[in-house]
Amino acid sequence: GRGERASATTRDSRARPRLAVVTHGQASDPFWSVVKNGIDQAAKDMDVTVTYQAPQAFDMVAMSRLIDAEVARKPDGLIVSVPDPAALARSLQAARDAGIPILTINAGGEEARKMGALLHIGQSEYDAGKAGGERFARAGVRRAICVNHEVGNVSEDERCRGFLDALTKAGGEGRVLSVNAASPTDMQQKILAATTPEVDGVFTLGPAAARAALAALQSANRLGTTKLATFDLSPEILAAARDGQILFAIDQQQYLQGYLAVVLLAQYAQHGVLPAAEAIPTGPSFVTRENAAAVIDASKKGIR
Amino acid sequence: MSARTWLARPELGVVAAVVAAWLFFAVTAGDSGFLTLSGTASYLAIAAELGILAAPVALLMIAGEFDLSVGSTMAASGMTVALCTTELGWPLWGGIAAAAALSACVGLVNGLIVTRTRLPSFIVTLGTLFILAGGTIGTTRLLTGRTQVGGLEDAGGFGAAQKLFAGQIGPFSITLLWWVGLTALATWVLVRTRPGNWIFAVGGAPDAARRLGIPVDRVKIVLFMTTALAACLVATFQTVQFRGTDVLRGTGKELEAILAAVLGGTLLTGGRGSVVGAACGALLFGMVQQGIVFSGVDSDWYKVFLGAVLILAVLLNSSVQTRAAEARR
Amino acid sequence: MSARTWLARPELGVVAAVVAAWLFFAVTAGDSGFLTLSGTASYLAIAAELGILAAPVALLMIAGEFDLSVGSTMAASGMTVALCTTELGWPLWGGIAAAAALSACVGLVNGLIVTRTRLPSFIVTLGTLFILAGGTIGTTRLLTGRTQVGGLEDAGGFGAAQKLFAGQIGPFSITLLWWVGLTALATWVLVRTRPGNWIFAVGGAPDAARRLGIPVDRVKIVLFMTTALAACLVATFQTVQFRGTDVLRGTGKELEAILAAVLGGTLLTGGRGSVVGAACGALLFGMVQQGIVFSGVDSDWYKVFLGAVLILAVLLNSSVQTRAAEARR
Amino acid sequence: MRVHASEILCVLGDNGAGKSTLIKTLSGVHPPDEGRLLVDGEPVRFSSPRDALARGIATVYQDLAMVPMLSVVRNFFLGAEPTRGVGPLRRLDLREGEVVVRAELQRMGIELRDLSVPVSALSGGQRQALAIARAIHFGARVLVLDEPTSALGVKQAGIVLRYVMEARTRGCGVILITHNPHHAHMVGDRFTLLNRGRCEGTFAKADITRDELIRRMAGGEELEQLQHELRAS
Amino acid sequence: MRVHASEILCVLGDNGAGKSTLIKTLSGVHPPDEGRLLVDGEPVRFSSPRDALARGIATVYQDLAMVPMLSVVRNFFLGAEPTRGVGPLRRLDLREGEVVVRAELQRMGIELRDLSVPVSALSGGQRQALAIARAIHFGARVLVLDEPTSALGVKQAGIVLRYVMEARTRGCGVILITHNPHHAHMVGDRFTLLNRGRCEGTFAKADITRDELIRRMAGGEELEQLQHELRAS
Ligand SMILES: Nc1ncnc2c1ncn2[C@@H]1O[C@H](COP(=O)(O)OP(=O)(O)OP(=O)(O)O)[C@@H](O)[C@H]1O
Ligand SMILES: Nc1ncnc2c1ncn2[C@@H]1O[C@H](COP(=O)(O)OP(=O)(O)OP(=O)(O)O)[C@@H](O)[C@H]1O
Ligand SMILES: [Mg+2]
Ligand SMILES: [Mg+2]
Repeated sequence: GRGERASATTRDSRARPRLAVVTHGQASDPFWSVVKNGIDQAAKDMDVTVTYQAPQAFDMVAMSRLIDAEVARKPDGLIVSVPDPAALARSLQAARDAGIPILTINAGGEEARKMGALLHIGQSEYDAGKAGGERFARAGVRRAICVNHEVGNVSEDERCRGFLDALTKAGGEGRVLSVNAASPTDMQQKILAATTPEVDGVFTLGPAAARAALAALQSANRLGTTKLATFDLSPEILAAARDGQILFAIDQQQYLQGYLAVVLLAQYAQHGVLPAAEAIPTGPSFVTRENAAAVIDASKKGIR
Repeated sequence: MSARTWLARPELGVVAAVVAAWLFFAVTAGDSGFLTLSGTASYLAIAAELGILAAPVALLMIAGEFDLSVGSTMAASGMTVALCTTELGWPLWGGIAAAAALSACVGLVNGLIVTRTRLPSFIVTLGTLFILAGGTIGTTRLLTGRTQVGGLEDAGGFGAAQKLFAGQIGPFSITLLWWVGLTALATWVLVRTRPGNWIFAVGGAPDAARRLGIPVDRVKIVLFMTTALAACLVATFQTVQFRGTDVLRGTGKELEAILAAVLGGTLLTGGRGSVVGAACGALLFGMVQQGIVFSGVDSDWYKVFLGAVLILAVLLNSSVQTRAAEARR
Repeated sequence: MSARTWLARPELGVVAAVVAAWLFFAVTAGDSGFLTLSGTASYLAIAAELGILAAPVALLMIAGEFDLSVGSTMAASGMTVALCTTELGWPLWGGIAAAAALSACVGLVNGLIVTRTRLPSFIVTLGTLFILAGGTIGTTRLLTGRTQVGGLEDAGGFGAAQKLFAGQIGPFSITLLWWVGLTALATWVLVRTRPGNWIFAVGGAPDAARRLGIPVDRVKIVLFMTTALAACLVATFQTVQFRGTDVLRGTGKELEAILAAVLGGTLLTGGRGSVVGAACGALLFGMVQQGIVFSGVDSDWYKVFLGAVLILAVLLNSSVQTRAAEARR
Repeated sequence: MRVHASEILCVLGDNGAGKSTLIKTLSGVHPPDEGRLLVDGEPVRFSSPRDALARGIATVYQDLAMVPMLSVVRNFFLGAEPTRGVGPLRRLDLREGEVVVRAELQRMGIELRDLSVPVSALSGGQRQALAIARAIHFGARVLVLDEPTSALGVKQAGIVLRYVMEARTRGCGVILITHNPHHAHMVGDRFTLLNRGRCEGTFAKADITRDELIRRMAGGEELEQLQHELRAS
Repeated sequence: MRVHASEILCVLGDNGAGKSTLIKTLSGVHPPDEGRLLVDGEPVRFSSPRDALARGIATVYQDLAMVPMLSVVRNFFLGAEPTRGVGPLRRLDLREGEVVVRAELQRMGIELRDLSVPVSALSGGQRQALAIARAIHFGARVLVLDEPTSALGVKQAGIVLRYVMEARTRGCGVILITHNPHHAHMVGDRFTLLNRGRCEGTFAKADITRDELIRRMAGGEELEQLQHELRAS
């Protein structure tokens, strides 16, 4: 895939490059909201135009059509997340045929690079979930539930899969609980119902679900006894981590995924330079009682 | 009321379905907490919120209209409360008042467009659904750079609001009281007052209603506004209880509310229905949802059970009604 | 046809709305690729798939019933194709046949339950929506441990299937041809054959239809089956084109199809509608969806524009129809 | 065309002549394209049936304007419900209503066991009687009746005619549409003939004989020939 | 109760007596609770109106059984559409249909400019005439008419009665429900009286005079008193 690098150098004369971002995360998703903040900041810093598109639900067909539309608009670079390489292969191929350089963020990795992506910035959701499971096992959790608020979305599925695999390997067991992300009451009551006495760990995949899990454990008077951990950050979650109510929060610094992708692709579009790496891992990192307080401010600004 | 009148009530079927669902889960999930006080409180909490939405939605459906913007009105009003308090520093009550004003406007606009243009309310409110959902996302991101807003507990008046909107009575949520009160009120309005009579007429035979001098448009507009205000109330419950909100809040609630109303015997085409039925429909839906979790069904198969129990419940519902109709003859 | 007959057509309004939307985006997004061949192809591809769903959905709605299980039928049949070929090693055509058989059964069951029990189809098909969606997730997870299945290109017969279901004609997708053909067929059936006449009667006055000896139940069952088969066809397009599928494929398509039908002048209460109108509704929706992307609106505000353009389109639609009705007098 | 107080005006015309459409214009359902509507000599423009009702003009429509799923009592009082209590506690007084409806229906010769059944369970004639009873109950100044007796038995039809005349003696103006020339001639004071949307003249009762009226309604000699045929067979 | 070929049976009764319900049972809309239905002497059980139609029993219902949003032609042929072509190419023959409908309506004395307008745009009488024309066109062996003339003008009512008699001469059995004793006595061969759901006897035309019939339909002396009153006023 390095063949295009030389051809792209011809673009450096253009005044203001335009980059297109297409991801599978909806505008309403708190995780992707932070990615977008990184993108917007980088666009400002690098003085490039960036458009951000995402389907209204986890929908690979819609996403491929968004890529098609962006390719028709001929941007100077394309940043995509690739949760289903097979489904997006055709659209990515079209982008490559049109000579548009591609970076992948968040999801994609190896397979997308085979299809011609230059570089991947992000982390494997499976590995992150696995790291979380291992930490849970070390904390003595034997029976846990993984709260999935979007069954069928590959990122969430992979997180749970990694988590459960790690837990099982350590001799524990777990089950997936599916909840409705749009209703905190629903989430709280379902988590409450599923947290039977023998359950000693709850693992959520996002801050909203973590907030509902906190409320559920609080109402059952099990805040210290049942371990709670989550993916992704929010100020409330960090406060809870600082107070020891949450064991840890997995952070993949998705702000960097957006920021770095725009910076690197803008540099590449203007000057044809790119790091000589195949992937830049942005996570996982763990926020715990020790370092939570330091992160709260950044989270309030939508950076973590 | 005589036995004959009881048999004629449209709620009979859904009540039977509720009892059957309760028995079913008492048997299959009784030992995992479904029967405990806190288990009962947990499905009642879900049913209460849905029921508060379902009551005005049922009235609106009896009057022959839909409101698909209920869910995004919830998102918008919850976010209004949160943004007014955390970003503008207003006291909580100010935020709630602003949210109520906003949702009343949404209902008014829905009602005005539907009655003035005679467009199907399905489409009009789908339009407002999109506009409100998008507006909530856009505004929140613009002001905070995030999609979740928390920290409501620092706002003025939070303590009182928490008692009123998110308090507990023993293991039960205070929303239960609101639910019972609002259901009683809506039932009284529907069957015992003039506007209630008009609601039936507006949905059952709009032309006849207009010819008899009933202010058809006004009835519909008021109902749209009531529905939006109920959405605002439920959003307030959630925002106060969880001390914050996010832009997704309420997504899909419009369909759940319609489902509860239809389960309770309200006709999709208007002209017939009952608020008590809608409340039972909400109870049934909440109990089934929660009961499946209690019975420990693998979440991969969760929806299969939800669908199957739903169909069984309506089958029971309709067969009870048919029997009752036969017994009455 | 005379000018008077043209003015009487229910599609007039939606055609005007399509033209207006095209002009709007040609002006606002013309320089960013909306007018190019590939830009046109991109919204036509969306419209084609939606249109193929909207045609039978419109027929079903004219006959007075809804089908909310369209989306999850798509997920189930797409996954059937994928699992049969990748897990069982069947040739692709075998998988497609199995998916068609499955969806025909789904339609049959929907139709049988609705006609036998007289339950509202809204509830029945909501039940099958849940059951199918859950069943697809559960089965896929059980067999593969994942929610995505890919690798269809290795199945026997893939080349021929790809030509038929996912080929290109210049920049345009072959689904366009299917869309035009199926729309023409459905229109012909609706306005020029006996069953078409019956569809109108079944939705417009079911009691009268029954008294005149029309097999009301059979008409409805066949329409439910047709709708499910159309869902299967679209799922096949997508599965072949994207060489795999996931369990969420098709989610929400049922509402989009109903929206397209209503945009095209089909009554939600049954008895009136047009297939050509539904096709125009699908075109309008596809054009608006994709046009907003071309005009570079930030995704935070995407839905606001979608809702606003939708309401404007229906307003134009209805005002054109009112004018036409006046001009006719 | 005018109707005075204490007078019965019969509107006659072929099927599809535009009688029902005329009625709907009078009672505010359709706005008139042209022409003026005078009430008490002053021109009015009803923007809705509500305005007409407020002026004391009650109408029995040919399709009866009933809500099929509502009960008999509720239909009777629809739009003018009797209430009890004050302020926010104002509520329907259904018991009072039942008494009134039962009395009014009995006066029309209709006995109903249960007034809480939906109107859709009534026979065509019972429904019509209910609509007429309602109009008579609320028709303060002008009563407009579109084929009120079409589904009624001989007895009930007679009762309706008696009511119409009673209304006249009470000082009410009545506009009556009927296809029964016997009925028309029996009660009408003046007759307006309508044909394909245009008025073909108005006659006072003194100016037209019953047979002339029948001939006009039936389209002249055709009827005689028919009666002849019928007798012969 | 029986109807022979070439005979007109009139069913008479008060409003709400159960006439329409009886009719619906005969034509397969409701299954009978008790009693038997004999066609050509053999007991039948219609599970749907389709069965009745297949036996050549065509019905005009009191509510006409029309689809308001469909055109006149399509309503006329609903359930028995004329087609052209074979196999999968079989399609409606609307042009042929229009010719038939226009002819049938003209024979009823109804002129319609445009047969493609929806039935909801027709007047009450035009709609009724259409329903009758349809039944006559398709009624092969038994014709059941529930108050066919209620919304019709004198002329159209006469035409309908002539048709009824024509059907009799064609060998058809006719069951006619009407509230008009003049019409009933003019055409009926036998008369069945219904009261509150039970049959009160059947009379041949020879056994009952017209005045006796009117008295029975109107509930005895009340009518005389009424007519007296009406004359007096
Ligand atoms: N045999 C019966 N037993 C019990 N109830 C009956 C019977 N026949 C009719 N009814 C009831 O009587 C009511 C009126 O019946 P129906 O409509 O047949 O009256 P009708 O004779 O046609 O009156 P109209 O002349 O006013 O049209 C209906 O509610 C029906 O259910
Ligand atoms: N003044 C008019 N100008 C044009 N069209 C008219 C006029 N009046 C009525 N029409 C049309 O004639 C048709 C039948 O009218 P309407 O229902 O008033 O007839 P009617 O006299 O009540 O007949 P019936 O005695 O059969 O009930 C309607 O389609 C109506 O639109
Ligand atoms: Mg009329
Ligand atoms: Mg009758």
